[in-house]
Amino acid sequence: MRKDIDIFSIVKKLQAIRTLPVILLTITMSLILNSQAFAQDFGDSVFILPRMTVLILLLVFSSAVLLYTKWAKAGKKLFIRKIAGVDAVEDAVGRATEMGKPVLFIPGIADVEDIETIAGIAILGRVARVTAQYETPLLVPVRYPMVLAASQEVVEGAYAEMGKADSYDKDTVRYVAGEQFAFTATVNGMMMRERPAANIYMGGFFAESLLLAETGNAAGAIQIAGTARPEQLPFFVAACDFTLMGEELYAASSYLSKEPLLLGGLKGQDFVKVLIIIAILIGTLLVTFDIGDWYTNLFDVP
Amino acid sequence: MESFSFLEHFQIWLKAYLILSLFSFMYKDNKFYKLSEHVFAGLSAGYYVGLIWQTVIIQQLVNPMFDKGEWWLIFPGLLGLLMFARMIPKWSWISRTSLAFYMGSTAGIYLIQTLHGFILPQVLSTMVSLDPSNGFAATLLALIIVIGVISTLIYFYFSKEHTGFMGVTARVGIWFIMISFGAHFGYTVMGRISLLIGRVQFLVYDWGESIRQIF
Amino acid sequence: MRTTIPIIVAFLAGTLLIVSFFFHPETIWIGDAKEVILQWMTIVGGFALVLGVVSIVRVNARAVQRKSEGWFYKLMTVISVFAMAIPAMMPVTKESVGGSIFYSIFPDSWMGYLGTGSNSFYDWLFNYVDAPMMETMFAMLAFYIASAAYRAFRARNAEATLLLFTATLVMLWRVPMGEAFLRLFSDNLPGYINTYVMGGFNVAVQRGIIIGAALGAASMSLRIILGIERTYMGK
Amino acid sequence: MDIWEKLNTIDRRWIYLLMFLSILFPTIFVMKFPIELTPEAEQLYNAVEELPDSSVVMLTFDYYASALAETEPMSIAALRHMWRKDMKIITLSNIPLGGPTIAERVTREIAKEFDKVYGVDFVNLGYKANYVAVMHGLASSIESIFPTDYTGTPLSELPLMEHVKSYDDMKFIYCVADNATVDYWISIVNAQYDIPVGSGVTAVMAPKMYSFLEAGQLTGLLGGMKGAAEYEKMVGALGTATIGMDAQSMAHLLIIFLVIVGNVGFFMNRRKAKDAKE
Repeated sequence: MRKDIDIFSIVKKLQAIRTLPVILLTITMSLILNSQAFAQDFGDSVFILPRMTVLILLLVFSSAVLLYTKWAKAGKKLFIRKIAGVDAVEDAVGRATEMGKPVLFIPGIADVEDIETIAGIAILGRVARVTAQYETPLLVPVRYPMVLAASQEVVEGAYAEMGKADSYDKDTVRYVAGEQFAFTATVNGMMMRERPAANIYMGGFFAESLLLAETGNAAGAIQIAGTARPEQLPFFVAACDFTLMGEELYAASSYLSKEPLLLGGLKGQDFVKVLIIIAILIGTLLVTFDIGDWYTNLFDVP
Repeated sequence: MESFSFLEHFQIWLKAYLILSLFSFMYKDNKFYKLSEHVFAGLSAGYYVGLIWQTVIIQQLVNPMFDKGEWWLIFPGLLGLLMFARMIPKWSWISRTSLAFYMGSTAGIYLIQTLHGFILPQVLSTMVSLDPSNGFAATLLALIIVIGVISTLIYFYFSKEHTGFMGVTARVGIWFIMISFGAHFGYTVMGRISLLIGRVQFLVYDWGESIRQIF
Repeated sequence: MRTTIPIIVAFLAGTLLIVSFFFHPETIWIGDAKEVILQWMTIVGGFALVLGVVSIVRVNARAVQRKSEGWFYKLMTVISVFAMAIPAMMPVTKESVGGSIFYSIFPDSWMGYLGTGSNSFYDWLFNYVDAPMMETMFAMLAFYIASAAYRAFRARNAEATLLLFTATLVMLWRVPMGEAFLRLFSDNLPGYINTYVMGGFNVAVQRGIIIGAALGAASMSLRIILGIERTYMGK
Repeated sequence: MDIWEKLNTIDRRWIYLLMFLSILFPTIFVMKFPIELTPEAEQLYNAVEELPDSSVVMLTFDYYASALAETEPMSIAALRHMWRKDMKIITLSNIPLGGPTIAERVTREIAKEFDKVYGVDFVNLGYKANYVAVMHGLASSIESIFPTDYTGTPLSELPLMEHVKSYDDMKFIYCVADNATVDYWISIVNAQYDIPVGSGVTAVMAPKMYSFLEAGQLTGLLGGMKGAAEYEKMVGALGTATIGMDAQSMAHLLIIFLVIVGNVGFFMNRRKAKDAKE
């Protein structure tokens, strides 16, 4: 189990120096209060009032996630159903180990500006732990330098954590070309020459999804994909053995880690999903009886 | 068609060679593909270097700092330089600060964008009138949308096993998903083929013309 | 220290961006914070590129040094990186950074060919070598989509049959010849496909996935801001 | 091994060859099938048609060279349509590779047809990294994001830019894209700055766009080469999209044929396996 450092524990530590938060708060408040506009006319000219709905949604969402995380920390058992594709990830790595062949992992071809990439990198962390344990070779071609930096941190960390820091190869994660199809061409070549036994695609993918997946299929690898982009999902579904669809990609890293802290986020998400379904049903009813303008206006945020 | 200059002939033949060498991969991995692939990788990495150098480092950092006196850009500049600490194993943890800045900002942008730009408008537009007096067609469409959205959302509900009522709804969800994926696949076929048409049009019209002029 | 500072940085950057969304940029500085942070991100990201180049050059140069299999191709990669990058980074005019020194050594006639403008060497390489390869790789999808359809579209079970049936219907509808064929059954069929399949089923599922994925992304973002998810720091 | 088993395990290279031939053939022997219009393409056409003459619009070239076959005909048809109505066009690209160069080439080519002058009737802003920042920035001031145009001329020297300072001075954003930037034009620019956005996208992106279309976040949509061919038909100037539709038909038929053959083979094999069991 890792040491628990998150923003709350940091704040707790800071409370030892009680003055600091007070100072920070005072500075912020005085900056806001001193700004002319604020003094002249509080309200719509400073704060964008119609965006209140987003604030409410943000607060509801954050509290749901935080509450579940708190419960998880307190040791409450949280049930999460099986997600087929995620279980397959571990199996695929196992098979590669048996065959003595490498595992290919692509954390998407988007930059870290895309949250899908971060989800992919988080999953890479879990996969790297398994490959480190069995000393299975791991290939991680990436398309953006920022993704390179983050992926290297993750893989290096995973190897260190498994006590295999010595067998970590610095070029496990490598930058391959900047352009989408140059990247694809290189990875396709890699699949045909190094013949990985398992190809795992997790993150943001675009048109190259099928180019990669078909080549991987022709090379005879087990393939597991995950992306939140609805436009690429059909191709992964057609050409891969397992596909994590949309939200499942984000769920996968929490699910794989089995850490209660991360599962809390997943539960919070589910809670808000139920609220959304209820909101849709109420809205539909109100609109059907033509009395829903006040309600739909809440959702129409500039 | 007017006759091509030497440079134009060269460019057309170069293009044609590149097209054929990449296509040859579909038959089998081979030397021509390998060469094109490696050149391609190098060029595109170099392309980004040139691009970032001119549009980011020069235009957004160096010029504003020295010409306009925007000295505070020194901070992102330093944050960027911290990235290089990665190259020294002992100090590589320092670069995490820059990474964290990047990740934290991304997360901040996304949190708002997903809630404001995706969830609210999509939820809003799902609240459609089911009033039968709108006509059969409109009501049917509205029903498809409401049932489809809700069953898809339930398919992605992780906190319960898919049994009983949940199971039925999730199954409806997966049917909806399959129909949508089929539609999507079918629709996309067109796009992919048009790209190939573009290539074939080049080979037949441009390269063909060049061959005709030379021989 | 090694994790505390990054977590605080991520928290501050993320929260500032969220808070700034709720304020008018014209009237209060905090509303403007978004643009500043975005500019900073661009600059930090720009520096990271060096890491990428170092990685690609190191991986390939090592293979060349060892004369391992295929070293010639790896050498071509390294040469291509520099052939594209170096002329592009040179000063374009005497006024640009380092330009006055550069053009006192090299002839002024080089100006047009350096940098990234149209007519530059960089631009030519892009237009006649890089771009055709991009287009070709992309075009290969036509072949792959055909073979994927051949393998995957088998009526194995109810779900697969639905997939296959809709795909075929939509493929027919999207081309003139097929549309004429569909009209043999009913004149309204193409319209129905557009309205109910594309505008109904498709929209509903896309929307469901968009909402679900947005929730996932939001929860991921929240975890990053709060320092709960920090795999990217190697933890 | 009988024919059905062979069919099931056919080498994929035969499929590649058939595909190539099915496109080569109609490219050499042009046929021409009629093209029907879809309502979402008409919506886009009408949205542009209904704008007052000589209004300022933004046309984005958010696509890589790799998607030219689908997107370039859209840009060309859009330019022809807009200039026929004497509109002022501002182009930009959120794509580093290709976008700005393509914009430069295409606009200048079409400008010749209509005798339009650079700087007065159209301006190419070029590319600037980080599209999210660009999209937000254009709302307050174009000049802050693009101090100069693509070729390096300061905006203050271009007559058109004198009275075009931000989104407020534009009537419509016509976004031609082959990637996710269009999502941001919708979820940021349309959502926060309230300017109508219409788009022409590659076929692969079109289905997702329908949900934005339904939600009213998007005004009109062109999907892939067919969409481009439709726009060409409405504008009344035939281009490569229209010619390509024949090859498109052949290739679709081939794929449908393959799917049928594949399924017949699948069922024959399954029946045989059942017979063998009994």
